[in-house]
Amino acid sequence: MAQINMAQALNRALRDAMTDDPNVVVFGEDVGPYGGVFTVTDGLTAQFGEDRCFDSPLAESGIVGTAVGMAMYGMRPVVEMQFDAFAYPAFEQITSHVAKMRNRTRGKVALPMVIRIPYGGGIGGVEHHGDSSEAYYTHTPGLTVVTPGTTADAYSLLRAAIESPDPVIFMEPKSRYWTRADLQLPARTDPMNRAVVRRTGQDVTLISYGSTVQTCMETADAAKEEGWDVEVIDLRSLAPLDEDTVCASVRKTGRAVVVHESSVFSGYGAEVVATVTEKCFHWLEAPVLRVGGFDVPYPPKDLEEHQLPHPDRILDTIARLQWEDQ
Amino acid sequence: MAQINMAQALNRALRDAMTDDPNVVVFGEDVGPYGGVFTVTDGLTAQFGEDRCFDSPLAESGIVGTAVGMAMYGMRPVVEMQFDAFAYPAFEQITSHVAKMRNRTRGKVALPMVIRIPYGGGIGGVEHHGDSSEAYYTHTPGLTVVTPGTTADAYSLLRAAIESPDPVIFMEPKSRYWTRADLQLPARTDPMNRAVVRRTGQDVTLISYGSTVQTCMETADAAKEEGWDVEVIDLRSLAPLDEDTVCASVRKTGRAVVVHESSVFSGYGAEVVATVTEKCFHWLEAPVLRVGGFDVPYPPKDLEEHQLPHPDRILDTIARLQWEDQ
Amino acid sequence: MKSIEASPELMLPGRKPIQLVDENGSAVGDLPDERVLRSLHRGMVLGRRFNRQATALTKQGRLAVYPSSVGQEACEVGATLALEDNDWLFPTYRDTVAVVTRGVPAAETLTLLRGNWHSGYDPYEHRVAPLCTPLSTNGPHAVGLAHAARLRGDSLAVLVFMGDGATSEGDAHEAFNFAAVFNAPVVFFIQNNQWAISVPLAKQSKAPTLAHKAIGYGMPGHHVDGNDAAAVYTVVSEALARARAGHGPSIVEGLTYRVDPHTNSDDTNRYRDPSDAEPWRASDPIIRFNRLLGVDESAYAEEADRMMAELRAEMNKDAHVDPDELFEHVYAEPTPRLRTQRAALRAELAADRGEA
Amino acid sequence: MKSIEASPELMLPGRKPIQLVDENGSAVGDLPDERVLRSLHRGMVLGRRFNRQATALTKQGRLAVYPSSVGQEACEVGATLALEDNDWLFPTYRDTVAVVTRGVPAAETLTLLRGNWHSGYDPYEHRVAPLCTPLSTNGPHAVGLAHAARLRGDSLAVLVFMGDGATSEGDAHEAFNFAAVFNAPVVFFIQNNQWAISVPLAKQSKAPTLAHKAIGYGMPGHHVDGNDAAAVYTVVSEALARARAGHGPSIVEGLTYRVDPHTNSDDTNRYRDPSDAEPWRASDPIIRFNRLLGVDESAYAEEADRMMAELRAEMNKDAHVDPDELFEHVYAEPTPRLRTQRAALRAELAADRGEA
Ligand SMILES: Cc1ncc(C[n+]2csc(CCOP(=O)(O)OP(=O)(O)O)c2C)c(N)n1
Ligand SMILES: Cc1ncc(C[n+]2csc(CCOP(=O)(O)OP(=O)(O)O)c2C)c(N)n1
Ligand SMILES: [Mg+2]
Ligand SMILES: [Mg+2]
Repeated sequence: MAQINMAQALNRALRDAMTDDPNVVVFGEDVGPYGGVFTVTDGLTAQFGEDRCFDSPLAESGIVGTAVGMAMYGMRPVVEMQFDAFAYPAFEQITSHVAKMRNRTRGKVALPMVIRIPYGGGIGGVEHHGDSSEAYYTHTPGLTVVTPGTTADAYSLLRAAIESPDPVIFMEPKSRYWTRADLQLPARTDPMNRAVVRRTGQDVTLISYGSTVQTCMETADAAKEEGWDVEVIDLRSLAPLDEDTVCASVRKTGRAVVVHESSVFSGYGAEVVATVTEKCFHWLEAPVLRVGGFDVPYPPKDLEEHQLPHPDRILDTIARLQWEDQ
Repeated sequence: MAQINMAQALNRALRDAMTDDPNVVVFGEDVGPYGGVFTVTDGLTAQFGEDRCFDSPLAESGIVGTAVGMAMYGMRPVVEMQFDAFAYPAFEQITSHVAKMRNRTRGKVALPMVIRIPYGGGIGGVEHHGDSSEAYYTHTPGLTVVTPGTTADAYSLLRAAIESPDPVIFMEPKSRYWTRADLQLPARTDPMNRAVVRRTGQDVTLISYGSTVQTCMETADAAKEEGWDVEVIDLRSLAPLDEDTVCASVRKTGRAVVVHESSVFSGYGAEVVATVTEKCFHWLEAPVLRVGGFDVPYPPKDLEEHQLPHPDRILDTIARLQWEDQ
Repeated sequence: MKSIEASPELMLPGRKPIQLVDENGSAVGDLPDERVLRSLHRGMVLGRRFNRQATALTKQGRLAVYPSSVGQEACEVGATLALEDNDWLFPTYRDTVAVVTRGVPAAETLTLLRGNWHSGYDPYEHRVAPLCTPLSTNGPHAVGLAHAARLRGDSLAVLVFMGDGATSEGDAHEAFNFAAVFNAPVVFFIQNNQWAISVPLAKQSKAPTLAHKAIGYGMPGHHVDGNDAAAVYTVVSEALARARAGHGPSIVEGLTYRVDPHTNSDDTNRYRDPSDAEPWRASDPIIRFNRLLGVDESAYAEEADRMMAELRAEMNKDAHVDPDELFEHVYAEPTPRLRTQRAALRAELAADRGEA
Repeated sequence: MKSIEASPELMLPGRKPIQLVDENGSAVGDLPDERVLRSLHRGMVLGRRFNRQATALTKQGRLAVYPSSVGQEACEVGATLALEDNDWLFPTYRDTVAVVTRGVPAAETLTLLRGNWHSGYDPYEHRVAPLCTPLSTNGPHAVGLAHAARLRGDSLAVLVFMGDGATSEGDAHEAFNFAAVFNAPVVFFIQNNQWAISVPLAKQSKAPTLAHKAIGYGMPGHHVDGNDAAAVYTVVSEALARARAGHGPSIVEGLTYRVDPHTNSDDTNRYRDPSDAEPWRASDPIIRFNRLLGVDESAYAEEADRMMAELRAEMNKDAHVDPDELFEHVYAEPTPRLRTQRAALRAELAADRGEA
């Protein structure tokens, strides 16, 4: 088994997809010879040539819009937004075209394309380099939104996203790019639209995705000492949400906390709470709570430790789940 | 009392604000001599001159970005996005600058500006003319998001939004522009950040805003026949959310349904559900449910009757609130 | 001959709009052959009738809204007929006449504006993208399709329509620049009808002409009399040929005028004097061609009557859309949640019908 | 004299970049007066030292990241010194030398890059907007401020910096166009350092020069040797004066070179040959001025040493930010929810300190 990190797994996924399907093309800002600011596209131009992996002018709306046209012609473009906040210029193309093309043409025009967005904080970046923007996309019908929480999923989900007949927003937890795992690639994990139980437990379910899956696993370890047997779910797919897996767990444990980096207010966690509450109301011992970023713009480096969910804060929240009722 | 409609009330609010404060300027697409596609800026150029109300080139990011610069210089710009989906090109300016300027400058630079966005469907518009985009803004810390459900509030909330020291996203329910009310202006209603109980009831709380407040009022009438005494809350301010008013009601009734036009998945209603569930868990007889648009791109005219919440669908949802348990 | 890269001034448009047929219908330059002139004339006559018919349909409540291109038919038809079979067309909401000229059935073209679905035709059948409403967003799409074709080695060119107002949007700029940098086979046809709803060109741009934008991207810009179908056809044909031959994109600005209101629901009296339109009515592209060819609209009256009768018949049919369709096309397969929602709506409708 | 509107070709830049001092330090045009030349020289020397010092601070872990402008000091200093007191400056993340030249204390300028807060100075104090990271988004801000000033009748001009890469963004285009249409007193200074991270100018634009974009908006475009501080100063001064006098905006392109990596964490070997930088090192703006003025950097050594010592002292201080500040500036008044969150964080931190 080789030790590889998430950035390498993503790179390998692109490489394998490009090898398997000549319609897969990669482009964006600095993804060519440079290999991307996070090295995810490293070596692709050298291996596949300038026609398959290339730099574009610096304009995100242009990048996404161009990808739309290429997908209309039968290609499978995979584009990179350099950082989360730099996908915002492409918001109109994403919401008004990428998400809607199949529907507006009554199924005639499919857009099999992937928009890769490194997201989240924890890397000491300056402003606009730490946003968690997933909720903007999950609220947009027509988009599939996925994010890997593990290195193995990074490979597998990206392959699946590229193979999907629908456009996929692929959120990459940038603080986990360098997380290493023992992994023999190629290897596929579960289907793209399925959540996965990463750790089983009886007392409470932590529901998370992307960068905070690992945080929840650490929390589960720590929780043992407090006497809580914690189950951890990695959603993997945010839209659609795998309600069955989530609800099966919560019905078992009766308690749940949703954990993500993003600001809590009107964030994706609210959907998880609302769905779980609706579907599992009679099984709930306590309200489903959320742990996420404060409702503030993503803070500067020196303050980000406070913004990001950490095991202590999650444990404190678990402690609020009406245990005294039992 | 004069009979005036919501568009007229908004027009009057702009007029009065411009009269009271020479720093208030209005601009955007077709807001000058034309008076706006919904007549909201009718007559302002004639009354205040081209320097106070003017047409800009056709570019929403430019409009919002220009307003940022004007606000930095001490003006209070009020800009119009012609339709909901045409605010998307301005998304980067809104999320990365409008929402963040005060925070990034540690309070040194305030941006007292208003972005008016006619939103929602029900007017038989073609694609991109019926989006409900409020959730994109409510999830963005630094923005205040308000929407009037009544003609009186249209006037009062817009005045308050213009007077606010913070940037306000002002969502105008376009299907209600022509709703008439007996109204003597100027007249102020409740403070901008407060929700209002539009109708008191004992059995169940309908929580809504904008265009569907009226729908909920109609539902409440119809519910009487089914034996339900319905309380209706008009949120008015989506961000911040007036938890106190909402929770006081739900603690009383023990049941609630959130109603909005927007697609339900990952929408604003999820936040209301999550907040209410967390704060009122022990008072709830049933899960808080949501009635909203299906999770599809806003449909063409011929299908929009199915997409929009209507009293029957809300009644059906009320019926699902575990009444048998009582 | 100087290469255009070595002599950037060759990218600038000429001092005056290119004209081949003047207002009196006299040839003032090298005309395309007779066969082409006749199809331009025919297309414009049918296009005008289509415009009139569609506007009438709005009054009869059979169309929700119609943005007419009356007065702009030389642009709509001239540019579109310059396309070869393999080429693609990316229209805006106003370019229904172009779409019909390309061969899309009239009723299918109007689906969006009728309100039964968003887009009514199969884009692959006639190589016509859906009518595009968010301004200038079709620009990058056109570039992408053109670039994909070039990468595949397919010989084709792409024609994309934009209004004068749309050139102000960021996406127009990004499309121009991507096309130039990628050397993509695209022709940007800017239909300058001098109004963006109520906003006149002078409040939209201070450029000497919109074609002067081209040099800022390193491509040629042409300024054409947009009421002269022969000039539009010729200049766009050359630009498309250049693109197909691998020499890159161009901008062609057709100077014309929006004679009708923005749409049927617009009232021009709120922002322009009726006299503003007078000079443009006088330079009507059809009258010019009547004079040039010595035949008038009646030459195509029968064909037009037939086409309009067919269109009316189509539009008078009830266009019932199955509510299930709400959920069918959002993804390749409806998600579980969409299936649940579909079931709920079906149940609701069944109950309404008293079936529950 | 022909008016620029009547003769659009006057909006085009000249065939060669404007130069007043050549690579050998010889005057080849009308120079600004001696006092100005000396302040340009001084500013560049201090700026270079600041660049070097800031890069060193990243190695010492006192700065999170630094985008150096080594080699670009003639642009940074020349354009900024052209500003009058009332004028405003809108910099990008790379323009810390410009900001320092404008008078903002060095440590305050670096707050963003240090990571203790987003922006460290009061924009109103020196009339300098915050360093702007989202590319070209500062363009519309500059236009808005300029337009507001014009509406108020205040006489001032606004200088906004953009990189060559940033010109590709839609916001650059919208800013150019709004400025021209509003006749706003703005000068767009495009600092063309020929790279956008790893992407060379040739992949960014096919324009003959970036200054050729100006004519597409109906404003003048100037192309300047960006390593000649005298030329940059003179051309920007004239453009600002023109703007202040009510004659509208212009684009000035300064042709220079990014000698250092994009930021300290970038590795140029991944995308360019070290030899690429050689010609530009040879045309170093400071050496040129050393020769012109017959004095070298040592003339400002003492002042620079003092400034750098102060900066180091500031940067070595612990810059503790109260976590409460997370919540203080989001709105004029923290919302109830923010107050709750602040209280929760306070409690958490108190517990960590063992106070709970
Ligand atoms: C992004 C966007 N903003 C605003 C609108 C609303 N709108 C529809 S048509 C129009 C005017 C367009 O003018 P122009 O581009 O000149 O085209 P024309 O209508 O004259 O054909 C406007 C503002 C839109 N469709 N898209
Ligand atoms: C909207 C946006 N997209 C992407 C980025 C990431 N990014 C930061 S600097 C840079 C290159 C900018 O090049 P240029 O404008 O030439 O300025 P320079 O760095 O050379 O000074 C990129 C792509 C960004 N900051 N903003
Ligand atoms: Mg127009
Ligand atoms: Mg650069």
